[in-house]
Amino acid sequence: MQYSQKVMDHFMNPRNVGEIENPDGIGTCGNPVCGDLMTFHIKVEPHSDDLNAARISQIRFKTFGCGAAIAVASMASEMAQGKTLSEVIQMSRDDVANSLDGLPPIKMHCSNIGVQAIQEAIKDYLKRIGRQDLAVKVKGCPKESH
Amino acid sequence: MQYSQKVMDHFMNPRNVGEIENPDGIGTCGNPVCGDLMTFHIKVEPHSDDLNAARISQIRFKTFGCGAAIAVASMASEMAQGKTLSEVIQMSRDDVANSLDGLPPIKMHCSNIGVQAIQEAIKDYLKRIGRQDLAVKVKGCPKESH
Amino acid sequence: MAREEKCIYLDNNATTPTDPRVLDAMLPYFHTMPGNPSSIHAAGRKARQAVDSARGRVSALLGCRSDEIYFTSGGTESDNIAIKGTCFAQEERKKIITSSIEHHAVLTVCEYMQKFGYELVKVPVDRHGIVDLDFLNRAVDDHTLLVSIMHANNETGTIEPIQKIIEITRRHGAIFHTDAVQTVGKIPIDTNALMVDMLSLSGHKFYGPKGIGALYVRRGIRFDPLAHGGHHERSKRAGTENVPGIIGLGEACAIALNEMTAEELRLKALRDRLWQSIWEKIPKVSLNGHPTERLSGTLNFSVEYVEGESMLLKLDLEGICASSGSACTSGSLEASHVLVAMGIPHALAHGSLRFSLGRFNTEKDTDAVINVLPGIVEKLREISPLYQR
Amino acid sequence: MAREEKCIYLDNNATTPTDPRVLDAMLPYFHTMPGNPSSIHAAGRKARQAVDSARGRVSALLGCRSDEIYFTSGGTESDNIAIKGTCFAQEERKKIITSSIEHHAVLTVCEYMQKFGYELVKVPVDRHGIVDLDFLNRAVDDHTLLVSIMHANNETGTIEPIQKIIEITRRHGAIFHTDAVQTVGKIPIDTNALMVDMLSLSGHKFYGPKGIGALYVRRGIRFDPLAHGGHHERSKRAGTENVPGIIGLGEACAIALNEMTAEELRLKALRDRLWQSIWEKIPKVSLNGHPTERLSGTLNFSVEYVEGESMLLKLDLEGICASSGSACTSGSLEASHVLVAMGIPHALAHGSLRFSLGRFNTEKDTDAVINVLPGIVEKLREISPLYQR
Ligand SMILES: Cc1ncc(COP(=O)(O)O)c(C=O)c1O
Ligand SMILES: Cc1ncc(COP(=O)(O)O)c(C=O)c1O
Repeated sequence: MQYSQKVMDHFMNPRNVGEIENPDGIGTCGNPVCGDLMTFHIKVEPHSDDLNAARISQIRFKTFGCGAAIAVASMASEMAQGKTLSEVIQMSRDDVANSLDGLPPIKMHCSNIGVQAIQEAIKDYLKRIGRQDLAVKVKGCPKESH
Repeated sequence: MQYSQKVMDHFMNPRNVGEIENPDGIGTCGNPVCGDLMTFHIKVEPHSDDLNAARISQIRFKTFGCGAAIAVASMASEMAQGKTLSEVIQMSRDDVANSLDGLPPIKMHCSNIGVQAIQEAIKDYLKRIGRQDLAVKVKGCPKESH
Repeated sequence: MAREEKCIYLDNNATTPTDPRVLDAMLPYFHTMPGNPSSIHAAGRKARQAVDSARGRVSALLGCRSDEIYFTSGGTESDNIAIKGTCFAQEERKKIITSSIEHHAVLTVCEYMQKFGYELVKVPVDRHGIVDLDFLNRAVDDHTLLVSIMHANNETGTIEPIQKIIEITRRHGAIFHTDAVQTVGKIPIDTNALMVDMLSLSGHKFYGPKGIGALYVRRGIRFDPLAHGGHHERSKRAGTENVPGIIGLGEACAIALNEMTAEELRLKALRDRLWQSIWEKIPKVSLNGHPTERLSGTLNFSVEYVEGESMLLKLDLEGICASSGSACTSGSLEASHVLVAMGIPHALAHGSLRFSLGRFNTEKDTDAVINVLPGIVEKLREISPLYQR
Repeated sequence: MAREEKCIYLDNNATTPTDPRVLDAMLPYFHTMPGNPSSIHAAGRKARQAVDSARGRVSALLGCRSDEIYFTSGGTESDNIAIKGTCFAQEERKKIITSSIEHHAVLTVCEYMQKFGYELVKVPVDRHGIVDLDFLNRAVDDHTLLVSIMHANNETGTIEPIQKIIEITRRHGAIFHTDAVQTVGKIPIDTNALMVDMLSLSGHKFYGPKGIGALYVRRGIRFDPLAHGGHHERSKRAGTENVPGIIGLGEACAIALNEMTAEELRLKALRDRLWQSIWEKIPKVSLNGHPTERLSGTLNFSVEYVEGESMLLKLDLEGICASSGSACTSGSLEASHVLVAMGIPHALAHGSLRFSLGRFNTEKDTDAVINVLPGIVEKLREISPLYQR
């Protein structure tokens, strides 16, 4: 198993670790088979239901998981930070993996659940502001990984 | 393949090599599968048909064959030299192998045809002196090795 | 990284460094004495003698005859020969029994044999990893060809009660094979007293070279070769003999025979001291494996709330080489089948660490672990969503 | 014996001395870098990198992709995987074709597969040992799973026209495997240009260590593993990698790639000069093998009226190591099946000698043969009943 230098950097110095007091959304995604679990807290500004206007103003994560999982969560948090919700909803696992200069093949479908966990937080935000209708359209975490 | 020192000694310095002019008997035995072939010439004294009286007074051999075959022929010739015909008829392949401090297993049934070749020479002698009846009783060379 | 250069190697169950004495014994057989043992000339005879004498040293360690030892390329090949060879050599019995905690070199082979019509039963284990003898007793019957149960487990070090297993097996005339890859050279084995039928070993697990192993087969037990070809190894394992490897294996056996007893005690003290310190300094850790019936160099435990690979990576950056039952460290996607079979919850299986100590480890090495591990665990727990202070 | 100590080694087709450069490359991987390539820590990663780079060096020699190379324990195992693995991976085609002059590592395996319902056809050869292409053409059909024909023969050095053989094979969609144990590292091989499907090689035949080999398998060709277990070698060959052996094989390949062309010419000159002298000094000798399509280091000839082993023993006592097709030098009771298949009479097959020259031989070595062989033959002919002066 070879990790890229980027993966090792994010594993060693994970960005945005922690929780947020009074978050606007909380998302969790985990793969019980792999034993990876991620929780994201987000703050959204402005508190809009316009996905092109609302941005992730603050993001924090916690991860139980292997080196790849920690690096994925850290990288995904960095990528989401400051982006509009619609931009984050369009982010893919591959975007994160590519930004990390690749992940070992076996980690791709397993530890690479960072984007999904953030999208879960967005879903949670949308529900909290009463836009259940929008929330259901966001993919979020795959069924087997809740 | 490990040969004993005795085998190597007889292989290096084979005793009684050659042929006899006007022999009293000639015997050949060979195993085509192994590619071993031996020819013995003997002189018998006295020229008796009493197997307990007649002795091998001179013996010479030639061998086409591997190290074991050459050593077997040499050792068998030494063992037969001076013995009565009845003693030689009772000699076995194992006697020769034992005198050589053993032969590799694979050589036992193949290259170890010295005694048989000498017995063939005795058969020949008995025929020459008109004792066909005695000749047939001597075992000599096994069928497949003629 | 400079740190990597002098890594503290605590992964001796994965593979051991070759003992320098073993390497020294091997060296002449590379260039100076190149003979093929099948050749009849001086070079060949020398190689043959060396191989024969190494075979004698292996059999001395196992208490068997030297013509009961077949050299192979390692533990996996030995396991494969034992299982496939026994199956292909007969047609009467069609049932194989193994345990749920075997190494893949046994498990996968047994599963493959189902393709050839063999029924497979896996005996479960208790929470310490000891096979369920009652279950085994009910499973073995007159259709059972082979029972293959490991001597000690590579992950936990738990030693199986093979004496009792053999008694059960023999009652039904089944053949008993044991994968002793983790025990040979570490604890005494007497094949004759045990009445084991087949036993696998691997050189690189006890300071011999990689790429060499052996299979013990009691006289009279029939098996088909795995690799056919020339008449090597009494026509049971074809291929030009790995002469330097065989010499190395012989030397490793001779050293083990000499030093095993003292070494076992030394390792046990070292390991128990390590566990004691870990247990004192890190809350929420639990031992995996049998508390006493266990290889003296093996320490496997779970750290709650953190995952094994991330601990390994941080240890690695501190220059410490260890291993884990985390899924992320295996080629598969699942956590250690051994820990799971022992009933250890998935999260704890994922959070397991294994330190396996060996001949070249000293207190300095275990001290290094004690110095860095608590901090590593603390850091990872801080970012773990499962952890509540 | 002092003489034995510095034997003149002319048996390089049986096995070669490991090149000191190869041994040097291997040494660090015994004790200093002990890692198991499956481990994720620094020691493991280093071993993995070394294995990967060695794989690249093997594939560079063969002109293939590195993921088409599977490391094995030697030529015999490679042959076994190729043949058994291809058979067990499918159920449609039930016919195997090979030649009558294959090494036992191919012949015996093909014969064993008859036990599993496979039909076996052996293609005959002409007096130079070249396979009968017409016969082959008639034998290959749409039921043919596999054609396995060696690249060059170990006894005579005769090189088979595999380009043509492959053309015939492909017409019927059969898989083509070649045992290239005697050619890899000695003559150029381009697996891609040849469109060969599987190819076996063995380290110790070209100055690599014993106990390591490889199987080339073109991408897309399916085969079952011979040894099951862990996920090593892309799940196709289980067992902890023989890291030092693999490094040694890689180094042997790199050296061969560099030096092959010049070495081939040097050996050919050395060999032809040897044969010229033997032919002039000893009456009634005849060359075995193809006069030109032959490995440049191999000289096999028959000496009338004398048997091969006895010549070998006498050469051995003079400190010269060679080999023979005599039955007495094999584990079996029959003379070389290769020479017999070429139509050479039994007596001449029994009287064959093989000198196989290699990297470490010089004119001094062949001169020694020329000095002693005529006298040896003369002495043995004197005691031969077949010889009439
Ligand atoms: C218990 C056990 N069996 C079998 C094996 C396989 O041995 P090898 O890798 O030498 O083939 C190992 C180690 O890998 C092992 O620990
Ligand atoms: C042509 C050929 N094939 C296969 C082999 C077997 O190789 P190994 O002995 O390395 O298994 C040999 C040599 O022994 C050989 O010469």
